[in-house]
Amino acid sequence: MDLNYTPEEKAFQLEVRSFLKESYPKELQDKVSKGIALKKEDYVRWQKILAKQGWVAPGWPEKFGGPGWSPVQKYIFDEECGTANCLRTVAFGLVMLAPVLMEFGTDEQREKYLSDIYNSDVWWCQGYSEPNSGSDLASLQTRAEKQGDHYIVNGSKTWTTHGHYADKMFALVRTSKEDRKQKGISFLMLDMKAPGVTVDPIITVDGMHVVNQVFLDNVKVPVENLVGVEGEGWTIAKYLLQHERTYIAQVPRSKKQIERLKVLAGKELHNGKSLLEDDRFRAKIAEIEIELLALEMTSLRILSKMSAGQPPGSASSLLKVKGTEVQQAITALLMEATGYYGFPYFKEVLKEGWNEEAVGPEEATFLAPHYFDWRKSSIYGGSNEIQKNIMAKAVLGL
Amino acid sequence: MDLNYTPEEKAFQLEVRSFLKESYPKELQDKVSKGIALKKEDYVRWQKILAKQGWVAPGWPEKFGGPGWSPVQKYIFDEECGTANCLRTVAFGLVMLAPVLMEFGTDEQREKYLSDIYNSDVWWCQGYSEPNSGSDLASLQTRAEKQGDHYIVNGSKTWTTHGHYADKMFALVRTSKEDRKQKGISFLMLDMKAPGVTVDPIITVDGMHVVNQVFLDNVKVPVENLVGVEGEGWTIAKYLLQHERTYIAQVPRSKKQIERLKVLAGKELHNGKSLLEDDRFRAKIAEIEIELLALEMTSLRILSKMSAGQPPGSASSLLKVKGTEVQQAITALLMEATGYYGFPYFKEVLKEGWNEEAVGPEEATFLAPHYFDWRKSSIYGGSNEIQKNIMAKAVLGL
Amino acid sequence: MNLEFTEEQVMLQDALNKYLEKEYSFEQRQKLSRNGVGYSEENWQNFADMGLLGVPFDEQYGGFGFGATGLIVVMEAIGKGLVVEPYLASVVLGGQLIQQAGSEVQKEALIPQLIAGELKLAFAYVERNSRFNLADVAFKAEKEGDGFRLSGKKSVVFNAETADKIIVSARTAGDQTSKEGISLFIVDKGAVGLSSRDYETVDGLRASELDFDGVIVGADALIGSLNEAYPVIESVIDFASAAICAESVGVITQLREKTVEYLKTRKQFGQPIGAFQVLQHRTVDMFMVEEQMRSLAYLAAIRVTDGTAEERLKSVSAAKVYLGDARPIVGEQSAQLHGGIGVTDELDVAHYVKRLTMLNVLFGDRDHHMQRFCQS
Amino acid sequence: MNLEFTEEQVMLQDALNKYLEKEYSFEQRQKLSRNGVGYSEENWQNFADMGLLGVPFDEQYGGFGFGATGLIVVMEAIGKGLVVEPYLASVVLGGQLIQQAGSEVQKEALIPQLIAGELKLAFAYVERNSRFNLADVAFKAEKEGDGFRLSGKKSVVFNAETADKIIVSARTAGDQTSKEGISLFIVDKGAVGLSSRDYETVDGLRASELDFDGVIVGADALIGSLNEAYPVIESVIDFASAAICAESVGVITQLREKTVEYLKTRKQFGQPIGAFQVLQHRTVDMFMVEEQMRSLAYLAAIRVTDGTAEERLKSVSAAKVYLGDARPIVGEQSAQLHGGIGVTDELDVAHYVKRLTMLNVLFGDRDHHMQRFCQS
Repeated sequence: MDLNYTPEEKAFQLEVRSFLKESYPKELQDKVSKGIALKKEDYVRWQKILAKQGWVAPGWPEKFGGPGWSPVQKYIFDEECGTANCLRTVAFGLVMLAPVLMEFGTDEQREKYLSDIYNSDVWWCQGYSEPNSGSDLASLQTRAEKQGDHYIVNGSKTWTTHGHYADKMFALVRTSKEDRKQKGISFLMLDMKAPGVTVDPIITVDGMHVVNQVFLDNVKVPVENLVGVEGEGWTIAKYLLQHERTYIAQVPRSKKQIERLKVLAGKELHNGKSLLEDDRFRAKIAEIEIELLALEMTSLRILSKMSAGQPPGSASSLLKVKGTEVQQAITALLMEATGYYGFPYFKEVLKEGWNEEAVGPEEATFLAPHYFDWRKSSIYGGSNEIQKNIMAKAVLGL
Repeated sequence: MDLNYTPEEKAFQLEVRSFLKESYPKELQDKVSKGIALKKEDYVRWQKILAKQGWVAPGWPEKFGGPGWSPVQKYIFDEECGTANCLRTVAFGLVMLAPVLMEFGTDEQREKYLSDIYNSDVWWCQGYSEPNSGSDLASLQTRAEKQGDHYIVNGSKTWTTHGHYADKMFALVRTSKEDRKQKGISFLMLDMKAPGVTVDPIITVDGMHVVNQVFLDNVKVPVENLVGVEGEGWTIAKYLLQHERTYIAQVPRSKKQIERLKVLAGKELHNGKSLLEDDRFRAKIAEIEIELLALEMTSLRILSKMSAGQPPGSASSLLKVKGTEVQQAITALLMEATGYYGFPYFKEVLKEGWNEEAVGPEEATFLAPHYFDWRKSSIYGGSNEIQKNIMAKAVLGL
Repeated sequence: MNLEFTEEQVMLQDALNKYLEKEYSFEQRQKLSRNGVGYSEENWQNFADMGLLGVPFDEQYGGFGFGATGLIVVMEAIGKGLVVEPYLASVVLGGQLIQQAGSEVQKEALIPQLIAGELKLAFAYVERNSRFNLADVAFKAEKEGDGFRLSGKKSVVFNAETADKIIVSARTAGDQTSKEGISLFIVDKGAVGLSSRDYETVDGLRASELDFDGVIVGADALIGSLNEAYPVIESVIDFASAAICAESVGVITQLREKTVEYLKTRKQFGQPIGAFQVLQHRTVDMFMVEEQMRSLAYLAAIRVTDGTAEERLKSVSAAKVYLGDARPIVGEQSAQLHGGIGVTDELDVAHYVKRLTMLNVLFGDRDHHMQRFCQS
Repeated sequence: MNLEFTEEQVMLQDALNKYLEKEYSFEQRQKLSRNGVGYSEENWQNFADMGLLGVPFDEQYGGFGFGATGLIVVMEAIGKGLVVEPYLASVVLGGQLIQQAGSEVQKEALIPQLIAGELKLAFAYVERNSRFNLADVAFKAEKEGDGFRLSGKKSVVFNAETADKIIVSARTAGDQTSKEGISLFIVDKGAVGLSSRDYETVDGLRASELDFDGVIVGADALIGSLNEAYPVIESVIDFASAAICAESVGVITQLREKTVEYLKTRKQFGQPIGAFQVLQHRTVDMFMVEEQMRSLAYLAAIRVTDGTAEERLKSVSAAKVYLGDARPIVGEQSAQLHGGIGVTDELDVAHYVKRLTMLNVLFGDRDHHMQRFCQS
């Protein structure tokens, strides 16, 4: 056992580091570090730079344009991106749809969609959840009826992140009614500009507009937009969810947030000492640091098993639960650190070009709304309760 | 709202206090404060003194020999007994069987048993749990078959506290097989000296013998020992369990244990300071103190409602859960306070007359075993999980 | 010993609950919260007419003389209704400062006006670096002729925007964190040199940053004795802390009830999600916190009324520590159990969660009160 | 980067597991634990024959040179089997003190004997008031001729009863809590003036109180440099802490597996109790703690082998803090989920719970390591 990098791994680390230093735009770094709301063009800009370098899709096999990295290299890349305050690439195309197309799509579909995803020329969104099917995803009710060479899709999808940015949606729809609700579900790709698609904003607790409800009213989808076999979309759904969950853990981002927390707690004074010198507050940070240290090592152990050819198994559920618990705990301490300055609520602070003086510590203005908003992380991607059900079944055989 | 005692309540408090000062034997006080194992004769001795004073059964109606106290007086009495390190009266006869006989028994049964209970002339034990029915009490399998003017009882009871001291047992037995398992259960009183009764000790994790398994092999029980209606013992069981649960909360005992913890933590040194001066350890004590403060006030609020004629309702479950959580948390901190001195394991320390020097702090020798043993409190009297099920159903209507 | 409300208190509670049921739907509350000043002047006058504004004041000034325990019934209802009117700022904080430290002249001049709803107060005591330490006062008051000259800034002053007068804590002697040398002054909101930056708070109220640029006040602006305001401030903040603990009981009760209701109606996997034992036990945890929090809120109210200083400190801090525990067990879990809609702006639950969370911060968070509990 | 065991390590693990399966049922373990000396000399010799006693030692003295990471496989198995043989006392603590601080002569004389099972050591470092502070040493060693005179008491010295030699920390200069001025001495168990009071420990091991009443030792009894033993002691205790964290992983794994098994077989309300979601999620919590604890134990083992002093401190304390969390989540819950039988002496589960709990105390509890983590 050895956590030290090999000389090759060290060289790779330096390569990534110097690339990020040269190519990651300063404006984006500022926005991310200050927590300013990111726009569609910010994501596209950075993804295009990564694409040019050949690094936008570390998870893709080489034959589709992936860089052919070892698990340790992927870990190093994530780590360095975290340290450099890089914005995260948008998962819907790169991390979710693309692997599905590689595994279940036709050659035509791969040809048609993968390069647009790789080059950020098409923005995808996800059509999974519905108002009446949250944790019980398989109970979804959006119908797709085949009429000639089209499906006619009716229903509604919700919690559609960046639905208002998206050009296309991949969605789970019901193509037939069967005895088991998991049967008869199909995986379709549809055009967000098609007639019958309406996107309604959902304002979240922080006052922001990120998610949407999408109404699908007699939307025509060509049959060639079906991925995999009709009625067997549930297999694809499960495949995709495991990818999503691992993506949700976000260890490097949490490490960065702990740094931010320590900076803030180091500045905020209480009875002449900084909060960071306060035993109670320091211990609460330490608890998170220790959980995160364990989580990072658990991720590495899983990586190590994967290098040796073993599947990650239900580990993705553990990563999701612990990863989001850590993220949420950090948002709580960031809010606590601000004390009374959690009260002032300036939505404008997240907008570019807002130049007014902050009330209280400069970085504190949006920490309370962020804490409230981040409650979502233990709900999305399959609630943490669902993850524990999955673990109980799979890992414990209960 | 007023927490101050009225002049009458104050006078009563002084009366109790001076009675305890005069009449509570010094030897018993020593034993309780040092945590030395109590014997049967200790209990009997103290209960007889209380009986003589007319105070052994505060919960009994006056017509059966109760003192006719108001809820506040009962609270004051408990409080003073706790402060004086009194041993608790044994519940089986006084708190559990007696109210059952008053509510469900015949005049003959009341006449025959109540005064022996009052005067501690007969020691009762409880025959509820069985090896295969713990949380699911109603699934009990001990059978009682009527043959002429006797029941013939076969089966086994377990976790029988002080079964080896007991003269008699009240037990739940199955007198007929019905569609619902709660039906066909009867409440019988049997003689522990009767042929066919065998008491096997169960040694608990602390190495002590307090509980037993009791085997019942063709034990003959006269039909007049049936309490209430044959087959309707479940109603009695539930009635009795509510009494037991309130008894389990033990707020005054926990207050006393916190005092003990503070004394110990005040003496144990760490880096030149006492543990009580250590922010972390102090905060852990405070968390328990605060929960206990709340629990005491909740008990008072329930008392206040009961004075106004309202039933306690599912509050008994809340008292049981919170009461035992507090008790367990205290045992954990007592153990933690001893540091390395949790290791030495001298069973002899609990025996009277053990005069060897302690290893480590004098009162610390049995604190780790006590911590392990006290795990039982969230299991007995209906596990805390069962209590939460009860609360979910009753309080929340789920 | 007696833990019941008086008949008068129960009647008041009924009247208030009836009023709020009728006039204070969540939609109406949201409108008021976002109408610019953050509440309704009409509601305020109705509160005055109901006698609500007189609850904690002595009878000789026209109050009900109910004290902190009587205030429980009002504050629980305020919590249940997410009421945005400046009751805490004006009646509880401002009113208690006058009641506890004001001269006979000040009391007679101000309290009847307060009770009538004709005067609104706000209390400015937070500073940029004071966090929860009430003795950390850099704001200066210097003698100027017969009166004083006030200079400095105060932060997060609730409802200062619409207050007629501001009561402000100022250093008149001693070091920045000394308990000696703090004094209280009452200042007209329109005083020359007093400017404010007003904003919405995350829980739907309004607060302000105040800047006193050499504001001149007369000798009669002093409330209580010069340099000796600290014990008054501590006592009033404890009084107000007991009040918001009662408010939190109302918030917690609503969250528990709304969550149970949702668990009964929301169906997943072919059954109401309330059929899942894990979720059942979470709501039981909420219920237990609710009952224990209610107990501690009552205890705190009793102790700020008739306890010794140590009893007051200990019981208020105990309640505030427990409120800290309610944040995850009731607040976070209410959002979690509602799933996605629990984090939308549209649903009332999110706003109850916000209020519960911020009540935790107000007058000192869990860490602060844990320290105070351990030291007292 | 590489997180796999070597082939040799895997083979050793298999051999040990096979041996324990055959020779180390719970009933056998209980007999050994209560046989008076607390373990089996036969097992000890078999361990020696398997090469187990040489795992952490350098190859030049006849060891495997596996270091702390190689020790994981042994310690996990020891945890799984609740092994009572004095591996920790003799091989890990005693052995590492010699390995890290001994002179060439001492190493050559002692390590091969240790590996062969012919020599057993014990380490005496706890004192009545030292709690977890390794620098708090009142035990005195004074110059006496060429050698030293040792006076004082040591507490809770594991397996001192059957050790051939005791290594003891003593103050040779400085104040009672100074990190400077501590030295290590090795003393024959039978030395004149050394008496012991031996006892059973609550987790089924044996320990002793040692009384050194002016024990005379030669100059060659000194291990390492005079007055400079503190860094060695700290490093060895960290090494041993990493080892017991690996042991705890074995204990936790057993508790999780036994609890899951019980949940599958115990029936209540007409179904296995494992059908209850609340109990399912508790076992999932155990599983997550197990995986995270394994990660931290591995990390600690890696860092005590090749880390900087700060990395070593931080990773060992992180693992020990987490072990503190395992006490309620795995230990207490295992007992709870087993119901009544979980607190009986008869069932193995109670004894795994005891060991897990006491591993938490050994070398410093959660509070101690939390403080150390925050300060490093």
